[in-house]
Amino acid sequence: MTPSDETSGGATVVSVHERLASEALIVDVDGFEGPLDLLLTMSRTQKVDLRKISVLHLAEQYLAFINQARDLRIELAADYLVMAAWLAFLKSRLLLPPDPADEGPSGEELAAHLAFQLERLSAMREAAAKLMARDQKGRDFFARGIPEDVTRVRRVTYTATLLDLMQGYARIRTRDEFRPFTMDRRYVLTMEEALDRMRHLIGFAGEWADLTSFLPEGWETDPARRRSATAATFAASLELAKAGKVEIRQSDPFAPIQMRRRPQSDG
Amino acid sequence: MADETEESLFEAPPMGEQERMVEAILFASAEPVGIPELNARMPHGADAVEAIGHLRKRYEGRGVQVVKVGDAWAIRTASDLGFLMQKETVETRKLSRAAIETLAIIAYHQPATRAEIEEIRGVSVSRGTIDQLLELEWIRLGRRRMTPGRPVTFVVTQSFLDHFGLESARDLPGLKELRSAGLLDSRPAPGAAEDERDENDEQSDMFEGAAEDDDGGDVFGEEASEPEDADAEDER
Amino acid sequence: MADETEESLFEAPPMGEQERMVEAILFASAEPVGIPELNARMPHGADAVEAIGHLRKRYEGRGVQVVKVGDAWAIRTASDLGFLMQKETVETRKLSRAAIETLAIIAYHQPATRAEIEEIRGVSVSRGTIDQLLELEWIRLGRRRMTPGRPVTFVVTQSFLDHFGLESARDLPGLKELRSAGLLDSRPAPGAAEDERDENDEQSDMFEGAAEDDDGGDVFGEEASEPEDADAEDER
Repeated sequence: MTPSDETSGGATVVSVHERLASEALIVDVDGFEGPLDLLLTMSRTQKVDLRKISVLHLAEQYLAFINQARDLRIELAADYLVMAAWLAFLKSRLLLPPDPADEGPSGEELAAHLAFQLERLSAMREAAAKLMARDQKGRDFFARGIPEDVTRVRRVTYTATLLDLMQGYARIRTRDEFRPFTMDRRYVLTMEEALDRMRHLIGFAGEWADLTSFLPEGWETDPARRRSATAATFAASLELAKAGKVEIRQSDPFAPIQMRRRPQSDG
Repeated sequence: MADETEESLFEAPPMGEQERMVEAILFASAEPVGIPELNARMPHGADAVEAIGHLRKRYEGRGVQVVKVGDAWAIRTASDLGFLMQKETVETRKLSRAAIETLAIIAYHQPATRAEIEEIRGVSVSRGTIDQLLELEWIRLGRRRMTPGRPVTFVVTQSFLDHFGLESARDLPGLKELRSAGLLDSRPAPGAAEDERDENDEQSDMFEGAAEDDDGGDVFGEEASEPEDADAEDER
Repeated sequence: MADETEESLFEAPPMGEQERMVEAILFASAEPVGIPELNARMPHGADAVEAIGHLRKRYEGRGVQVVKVGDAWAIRTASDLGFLMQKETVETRKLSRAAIETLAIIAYHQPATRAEIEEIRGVSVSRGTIDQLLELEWIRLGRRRMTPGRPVTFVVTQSFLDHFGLESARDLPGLKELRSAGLLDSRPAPGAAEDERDENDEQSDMFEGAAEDDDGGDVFGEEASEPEDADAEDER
């Protein structure tokens, strides 16, 4: 798909003016924004409505340009070369009679699309120019120079949901139920009480007697009461032993604790 | 000086145009603009003083005013519309736990004195908490309790009912309902079942009367404990 | 809705007062102010739309103008008086040709994907170009295109409209002519794949609705092609 022969043939028919234009394009190749931009600029040399442009002519122009650039050893970006290859293909499509076996789009369709792309690019450039030509803020019209800032007043509102409320209440009531157990005197015999009681009783305990026998009436059966009474009584007996009022003995570990009044003679 | 010759050379724009110009300049300037600057910026022969006079009149009674700031002129918001330049941002916060609990106690036990609230909560209630609830208009002062010291009581308000979507404080679920709804998952303390039932009865009695009776009731009425009976009847 | 009850509850200020209020608010703001904000800042029951209508008429031919910017309103100096404002003129950074063309393509084809911009310009769009336009707040992200890859789209912003004195993207210069010439259709390249054509159909439909529909629309909404029907009708 080397189009060199046809191109050189075509190149002979382009006018001097066009060749000069092409050379100017080559010098300025960096100034183009890609092949489409270059093609659009070239199409201007046809001096016709873009809709009536000769795409074949344009393709030849472009290919000639690429060849010249190659001769001048100008580095061209890959997309310029891709466009050249595509245009060479398009040109062959346009020149050769259509092959009925070929399923692809016809040369005319491809050419029409290229013409459309050029026309659209051109239109968008004009639109861009019109847009920039409009009155612009800060240049032609102006916003308020002393904008008065909206002062923000912050107000805090508090919310709570019904659920919060109910849970809050539930929390308090639950806390009541779990409140650290204030000693229920019904189940507690304090050491003071036990001591009081022992002081009275000990005068009658000349013989060894089990600690349990000193428990108050009614405290021996209920386990909670018995536990409390036993502990208090034991503590009270230790207190009395310390004061030299009683003697305590225990034959084995866990054996019953026994005590008796300390014989007067020893005191 | 050379004014007269120049005036003949340059036709000053009509006063209406000059007024437009002053209007635009004052609007767009970042600072008040003095007469000399106005004259310098306007076409030759324009009279900023006169134009400002007209403009000032034109803005009389409008939403913005042409005002003199020192030696210069500016356009400012009419002073009566200053409120429009404030944007209120409302920040919503969760009520504190102390406040919620205090509120809950008042709602369930109203009318409740501060001492009662403290007794139920087990901690003292700060002045701030009560004030906050008063400010929110969720509680208000109820009747004074006819006990020594005549302590003030607190009751919940209509705003409270509105906020919590209640028709009356008696619509608040009782302890048993809270428990069956899973809001109160503690098992009743052993042997407390009896007490609890009593408490609930008592409690529902307590707040039934309050919401209605305290709305508009006379604050220092003597019959502090009277309305409960009526309500108890309602109940049956 | 609840409007009627509310109207009876809150007496709206007289229209003359409402006009003053709108005047004060628009004067005070350098940025366009939307109707919802105006209504929110004005007293209950006020009708900003009607008040603006009156105000706009009042300022016809004056040195400053009440202008519509997208869905919002602003006061701007009359553009014939720009020459008085050398002092206020802000030197804007010169936009590159690529940026200007990209902006125009987005404005006329919006919502536009990067691929579409590149197809129209025939070159790839550098990251910096899009960034610059985003930074100027002249473009923003629109809805994702519902095509394979769900590419992001770009649309122009209220700041863009404000800067170029446009009421809406429909008022872009030459838009109608471009459309009737078929230059805003993105015509498929001959032999292009099926799905590409679908995308194109959708896109040309999309343009019409875009300006409005994308303002405040949800950016990644699923119903990319839904609102166009109504707009297509407008168009006829």
